[in-house]
Amino acid sequence: MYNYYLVIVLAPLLAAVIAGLFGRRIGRSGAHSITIFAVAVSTALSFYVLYQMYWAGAQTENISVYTWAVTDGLRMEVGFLVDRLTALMMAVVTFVSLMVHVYTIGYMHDDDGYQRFFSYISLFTFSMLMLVMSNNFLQLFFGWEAVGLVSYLLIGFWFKRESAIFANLKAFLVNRVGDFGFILGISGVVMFTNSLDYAEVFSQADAIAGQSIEVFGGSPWNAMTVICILLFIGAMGKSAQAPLHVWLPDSMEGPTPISALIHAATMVTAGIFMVARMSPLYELSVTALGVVIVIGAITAFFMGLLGIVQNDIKRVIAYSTLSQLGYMTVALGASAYSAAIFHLMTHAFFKALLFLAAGSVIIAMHHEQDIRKMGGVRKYMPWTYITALIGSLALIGFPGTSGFFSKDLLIDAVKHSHWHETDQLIYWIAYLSVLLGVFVTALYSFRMFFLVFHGKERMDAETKSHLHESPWVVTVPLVLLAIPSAIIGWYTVTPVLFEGYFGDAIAVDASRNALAEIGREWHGSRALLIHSVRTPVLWLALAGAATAWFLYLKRPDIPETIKNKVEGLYNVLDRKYYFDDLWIKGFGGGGRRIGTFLWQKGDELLIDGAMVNGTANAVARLAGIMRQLQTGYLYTYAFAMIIGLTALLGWLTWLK
Amino acid sequence: MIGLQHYLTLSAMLFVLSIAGIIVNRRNLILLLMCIELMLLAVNFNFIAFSRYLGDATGQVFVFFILTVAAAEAAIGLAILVVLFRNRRSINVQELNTMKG
Amino acid sequence: MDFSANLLSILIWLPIFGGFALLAIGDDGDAASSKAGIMRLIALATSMLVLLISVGLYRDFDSTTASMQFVERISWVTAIDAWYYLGVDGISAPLILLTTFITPLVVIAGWDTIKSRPAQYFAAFLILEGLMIGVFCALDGLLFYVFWEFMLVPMFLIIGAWGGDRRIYATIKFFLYTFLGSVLMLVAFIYLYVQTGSYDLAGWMDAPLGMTTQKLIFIAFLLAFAVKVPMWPVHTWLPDAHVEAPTGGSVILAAIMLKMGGYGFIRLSLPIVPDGSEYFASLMIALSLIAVVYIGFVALMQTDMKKLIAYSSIAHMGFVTLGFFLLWKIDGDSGAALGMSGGMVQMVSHGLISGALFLCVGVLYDRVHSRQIADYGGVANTMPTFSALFVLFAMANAGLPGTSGFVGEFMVIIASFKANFWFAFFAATIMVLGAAYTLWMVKRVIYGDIANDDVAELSDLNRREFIVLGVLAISVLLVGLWPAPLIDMMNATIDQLVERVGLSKL
Amino acid sequence: MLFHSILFYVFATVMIGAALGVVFARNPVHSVLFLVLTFFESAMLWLLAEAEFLAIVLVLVYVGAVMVLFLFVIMMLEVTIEAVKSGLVRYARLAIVISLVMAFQLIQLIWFRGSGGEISGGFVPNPEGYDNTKALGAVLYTEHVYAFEIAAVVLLVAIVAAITLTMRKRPGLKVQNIAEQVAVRAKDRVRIVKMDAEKKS
Amino acid sequence: MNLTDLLAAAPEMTLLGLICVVLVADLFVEEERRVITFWLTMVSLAITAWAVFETAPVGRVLIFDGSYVSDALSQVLKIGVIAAVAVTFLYSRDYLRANDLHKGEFYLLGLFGVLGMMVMISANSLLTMYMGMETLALSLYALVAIDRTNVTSAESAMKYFVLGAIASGCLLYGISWIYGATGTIEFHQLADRIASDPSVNNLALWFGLAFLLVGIAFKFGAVPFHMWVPDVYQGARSPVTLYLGSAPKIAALALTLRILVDGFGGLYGVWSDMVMVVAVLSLVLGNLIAIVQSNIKRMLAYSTIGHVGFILLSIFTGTEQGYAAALFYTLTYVISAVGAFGMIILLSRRGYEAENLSDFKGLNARSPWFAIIMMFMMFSMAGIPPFIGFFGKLNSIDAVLTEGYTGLAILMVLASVVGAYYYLRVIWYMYFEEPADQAVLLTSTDTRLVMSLNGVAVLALGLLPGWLWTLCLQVLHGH
Repeated sequence: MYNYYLVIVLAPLLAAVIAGLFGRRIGRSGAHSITIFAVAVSTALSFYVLYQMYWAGAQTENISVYTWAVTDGLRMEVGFLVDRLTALMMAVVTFVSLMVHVYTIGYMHDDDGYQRFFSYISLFTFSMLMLVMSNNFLQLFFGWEAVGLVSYLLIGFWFKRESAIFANLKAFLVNRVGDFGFILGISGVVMFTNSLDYAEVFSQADAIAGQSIEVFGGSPWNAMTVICILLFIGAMGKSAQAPLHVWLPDSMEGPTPISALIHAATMVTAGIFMVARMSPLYELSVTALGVVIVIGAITAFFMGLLGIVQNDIKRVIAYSTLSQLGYMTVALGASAYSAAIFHLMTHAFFKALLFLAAGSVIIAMHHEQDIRKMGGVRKYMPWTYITALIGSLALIGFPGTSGFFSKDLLIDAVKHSHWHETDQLIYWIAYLSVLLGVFVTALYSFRMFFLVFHGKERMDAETKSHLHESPWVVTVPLVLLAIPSAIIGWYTVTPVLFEGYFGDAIAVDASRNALAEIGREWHGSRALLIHSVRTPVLWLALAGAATAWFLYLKRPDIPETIKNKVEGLYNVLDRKYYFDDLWIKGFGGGGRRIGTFLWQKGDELLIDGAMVNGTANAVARLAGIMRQLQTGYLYTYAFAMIIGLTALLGWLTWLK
Repeated sequence: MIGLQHYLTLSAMLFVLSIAGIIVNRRNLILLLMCIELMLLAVNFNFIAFSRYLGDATGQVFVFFILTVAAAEAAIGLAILVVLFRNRRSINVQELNTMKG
Repeated sequence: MDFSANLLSILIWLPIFGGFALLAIGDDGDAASSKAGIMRLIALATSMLVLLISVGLYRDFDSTTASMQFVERISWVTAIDAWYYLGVDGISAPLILLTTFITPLVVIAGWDTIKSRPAQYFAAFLILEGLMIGVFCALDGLLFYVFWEFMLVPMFLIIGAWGGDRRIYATIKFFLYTFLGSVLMLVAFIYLYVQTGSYDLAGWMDAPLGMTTQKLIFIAFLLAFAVKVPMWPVHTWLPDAHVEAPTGGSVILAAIMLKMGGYGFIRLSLPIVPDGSEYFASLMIALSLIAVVYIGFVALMQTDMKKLIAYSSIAHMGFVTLGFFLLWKIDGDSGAALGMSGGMVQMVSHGLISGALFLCVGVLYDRVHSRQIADYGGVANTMPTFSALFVLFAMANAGLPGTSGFVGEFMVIIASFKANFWFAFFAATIMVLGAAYTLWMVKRVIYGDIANDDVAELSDLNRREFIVLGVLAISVLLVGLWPAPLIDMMNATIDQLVERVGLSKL
Repeated sequence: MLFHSILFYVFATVMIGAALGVVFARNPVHSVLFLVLTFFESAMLWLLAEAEFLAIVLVLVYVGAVMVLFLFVIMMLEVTIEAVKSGLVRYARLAIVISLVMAFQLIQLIWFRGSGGEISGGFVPNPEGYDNTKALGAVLYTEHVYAFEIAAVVLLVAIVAAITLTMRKRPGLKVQNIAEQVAVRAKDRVRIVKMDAEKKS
Repeated sequence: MNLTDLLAAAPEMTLLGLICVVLVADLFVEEERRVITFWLTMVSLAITAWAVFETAPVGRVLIFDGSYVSDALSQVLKIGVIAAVAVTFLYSRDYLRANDLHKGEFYLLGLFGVLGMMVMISANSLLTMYMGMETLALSLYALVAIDRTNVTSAESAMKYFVLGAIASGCLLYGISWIYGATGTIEFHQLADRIASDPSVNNLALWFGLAFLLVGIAFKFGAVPFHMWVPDVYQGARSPVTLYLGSAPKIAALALTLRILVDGFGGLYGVWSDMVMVVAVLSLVLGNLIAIVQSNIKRMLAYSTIGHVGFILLSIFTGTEQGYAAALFYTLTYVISAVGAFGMIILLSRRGYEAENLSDFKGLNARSPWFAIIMMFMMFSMAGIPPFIGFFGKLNSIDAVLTEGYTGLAILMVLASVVGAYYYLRVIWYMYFEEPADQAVLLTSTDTRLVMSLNGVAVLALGLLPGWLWTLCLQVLHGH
């Protein structure tokens, strides 16, 4: 298996290097052939691994590839930990990546940076695989940052656009804020275990939890809490949890395929994956879980609200992604890691699908992304329409779709979580957020859907004349993604959530195992489907969709009225709760002001001006004064001698 | 009783006077040369007094050499003075400051 | 060929003699003459030869022992018991290799960009190379000082003769600043000589010294090394010197000369005055962290690329001193060596990265004759290869894992967390600040639409530039992906050092 | 003894007065003459101290040669009497203060701090048959012969120096060069220049 | 005393005889063949040097009733003086010829100066010392004024003369007090007297010592008795400055060592503090004022004052090591100074004195080799290793630190830093500026050769300073 893993990881890397360095030589077709081939190989092998893991009963493998460095008793290695969690992630990542690769042929057809783009996405695949397959924190961090790098490069892919390069810088820096916490978290792990290896760390987890660390003088904190919160800060950055979410909407400046791949399906879920992977640690700190669930709840609900007021097709989906990531985080906080991962998987399919569909529309609209200028596209683009509908239904959790299973169970898990007993406040925050979030999700999803595909054709005549269905390289991936979006939940929900698919990859304390509780009354997918009509979730979703229908198709004048009525609220939403202002003006501007102050007042005025040049000038001035003594007159010279002599004599006479 | 101290006192007065003359003199260089002669005279006084007091001839021999050297010195000093005068048509001390600082 | 008997001497003197040979032959002051062409070849050949020989150093280096290797010891100034005493251990060997590695690149980088007096230019670099290797090899205090101090001279001339508009201010400031720092070290050296009767560094390490003495010696060392590193607040010479220096000068300055400070701390301060070091450790850590945070903010606002990189150097070198002085703040038996190795790795890595960044700026400067960020924009449009490499180095500067910039920072942050949460907290701000100033520069220089006619006319890297930057890129990645060979080299030495420093002399 | 004292004080007073005259006389010629007087008086005082040889030498060498040289130079250089610049008065006062301080230090040394009477008291009378000149001569060419030789060198230096500095060929002085006159040839005397008849335009 | 005893004084006698030969021969040498005088002079110096070698004594020889001493110290110093003066003459020759100053008197007075210095070096009594000093001083006065048509030369000669006379007056006054207090003027007897008779150690003797110090400090040019130095260095023609700035420092060192160490070693407690104050003032003031100079001769004059601070501080320590350091410093300083002033001469042309810093602009472009040599000199003076000047400073600081004066050591190095600035200025003019003047440097082969040797010596001695330091230690052993 070891060789398979290596091939899985290295094939995309090799392809990326070839496409990147020799892109000009191998040409466009060369570039996409080689990368697609490499990713296809990875995908195939990943599925083989998944097969081996789940069906053939292969054991968890923990392999060291090479020793990165050893010093001071700390082994830093590169290696693979392949268990069912990893295998699932690998399959999802490579599959979506493959779809996106294919899709890109069509989407980026006219772009100058064609080879570069393929190189980047292959590189991304490599990085993401490194992240999920890691068996230690160092490599995790490597993958973590590497996907960040590729994200940075891809958001700024169209580097001539000012907004794109602003967005990529912002994305990287905000991620770095998360990584700041993340690396501190890793440091904390090393501090207490002197190891970076997952297995080693997890085996010592109890020991960490027994220790404390002084962060603020005098009040020792539980070490595990500190570490978990620090690690979660990293996750907040990568998985765009409030308040570190601000980069994700802006990242839509990148080409749509990467919005699908990176900013919806895979990279942004790295944080979720990480927390799940760290479940043996998180389970030992209820405080940290509390933080996780609250942050997730806030993100899930409030980011969803923002989706309602967005007019950019990709931004709507982006906010939806934020909101869904919030859902997953809530699940993590509720100790329902499996539910989070399950939602992660379904979300990867349907959100990638939605993005690609949006991309398809965008190509057709000649890179017009404003949904107010669309409408009625349905008849021009049937395939896109159908797949987008499937995606949207999955997103709102329409019964039977993959999203239905994952979301319904996620909400159920929250409902049954231990927080109900341990902390009512957190419980209600989380539960209400996810519940009301269903309505909001449906509302913005179908708002977008209706505005794009139904209603009046608001685009200009020029665009309309060229409107047609996308080529097969676009639609085939859509279809291939639509299939799992629609059906995968049906088949996988039972094994993943209730039959212990993850085994010991995910550890849940028995007292907090909400899924187990649900599992006791689990009767299979069909039962859930039937049961769903009795839960508020379905009705909330339908209500949301209906509201969207009413407001945007039936009475398109109402939204405007509402907007004017509650202008204050609208502004808050329109300005995204002023988070951008906080980051850009507050931290960015503040940092620059501090920088200017330290530079000009500290460095130039005080250190260089007063101290360095001040000393030099003082010496020079002193020298200037001293030279005045040398008057040129003989009698002064004689006088100096006599004064010197008198001084010597005086010293001898009176002092000696 | 006139003794060593009296001579030394005289010598000291001459010495200080010559020094005062050198510093205070604002007029011409010749006066400086003369003050130097005065200074040497003071030195000679000291030597003679000590020589007499110690009953040792060395002091007086020293004076003898000082006189010789002083004469040579005066010759060179005056020669330089002459050179200076030829160049500048002046031997005013206050004008002797083209180099300073 | 087997040079190992006096390998170090060859490494030191070969480039120096090569440099003097260049000076003796001269170049008619004209870069276009055929004579100047031969000069360049000689310079390149010499530096490459040194590099080849230094491979022997790497090959024969025994990383299992902490004792000095390749030792040469010849009587020098008998009357004051000063010896021509050379040797390397795990601390100095990587830095020597760094030196021999960077110098040929600098020679190539200056190939046809130096228009006036090329022979002198290359001679200065060769001589400088020999001197720098000498500093890293010297095991005799006086010899160390001779190399240390004379090193200033070629650099002084390089900045002054081939520098920018304010070169004289910068170079004088550079010289006097560093000279001021090092003369006090000389006083400390002589004091130690008076105490021990010899200039043997090992003897100094064993010498019993009182607390007050140790404090004073530490301060004297501190001034010398802090200026070189440079640490806040004695760093202001560096931006000036870098801005005005020619590209090669900046590269050597950043890549190697700054390492002298760190090397001095680890070679001299820590083992000779362990208690003094302990006494001042908190101060050192505070200054290092100030360097990271304060300088990070200052770097953010720079409008001149070289200045920005210079400030970033200061911030990164803060990690070196931070790593070295964590020892006493860490309870328990591990972590100190981690910090120290981290500092050492950071030195090597910073040498590669900052050198590469300065070369990149040099590439731009050669074409546009401006270092102002505002004069650029959209360089990626006209110089794709260059931009790719530049972004790579920028990322390395921002400490991206997989590049060498990450390794040292990672190790030091981990070690500082063991010491104190807040040390790690402030140290880790470089994750954000380092990325902020580096990438903001990248955004303004590389990305965007073509900003002006100058940028529109840019031509991409020529073969020579590509080789230089490519080699550096490979090495940055290599160290980042597999730092084990580098770290293995120093493990034994650092372990021994930690043990030695941990023992009080009182 | 009293007579001796009276003589001492008289000579001393005159000498100091003359010395003051040297320093403060406005006319340099007066200064020189005051200096001559000073030397005379000191010669007298040296006689009182039984240093006859030096007293005579002082008069002969100094008054007879050196002072005359001074006078000669003053006359030759036509030195004028110049006014003192007013701005320097304050400075001069300071100079006098310093001189007084030094005088005070010396007086204190001579009269009060002479370390237990080492330098106080009168002169011991010379033994019978003491001959100052003979005594000097006895040591001058034995003990001090080296210095004596160097004194000769000093004088030689003075000669060389004085000649180097002051001897010059006067520009106005016309001297025949016989050799040149003899060696002259016709073509050196007459130069025939070939010229065009008229200028070309 | 027999003739073999007199042999100890053979160098001086030889030189005096040769001077007379040169003096007479010069009378018969025509203007355009003056170079004959030059070569005669060089031969004279060579013979004298040979005589010094030949008469090298074992231990210490006293002759002329103790007024002359010959020991290892005197040998070394004499060789130093002769070598310095020989190089001086060589550097000066072309300049003098170009400026119509090529007179036999220059060499003659120079030789008289050498004689005076040798007398000083071998003096063992205050009288001999005084006579030697005067021989030297009178020669120097005349040399400074040797360009009779030059206004500044005359002015500086006058200043030098008047101040020098005052200094020697003070010195004499001091000698008279010392004589009065101890009844002797011979150094060894003085030392004995001070050691054996505590009553001698009184204020009168101290006063004498103080006055004596004025004389010594004047010769060295130490603050506040330094005021003549800049004016005379600047005003004199460059060859004279070169002469003045090199060998007489060695003589001044001899003066100091003989008087303070041989004679007044027992009164260390009295003179050390005075020497220290003077030295510190020199160190600070010299280096400070040199910063603001634009005339390089004047700048070097102030720098000399700073160097004197180092020398005096080494002597201040009162240890053999310190004295040896002073000797080492002086010798090495002279080597650098000869080169530096020599370079000024080489750059000068007919009617043009290259004495402003700006005259060094772009020297590197005009003559890289000379630029390098000058750079070596400057770095040596600034105390940058591995040039010889560094080891001078090292030994000085070592001596000072050995005695535990950490503060002084720090002051010394700080002064070096200030000093480095103005030396760097010369280098910056040479290397970083464009030449203002493209005239080709014409130098004769022998000058070029010696100048090169001079430059190499500064480096080579710096790389291998051991033997010279050992020599200095040996020479001063027992003092």
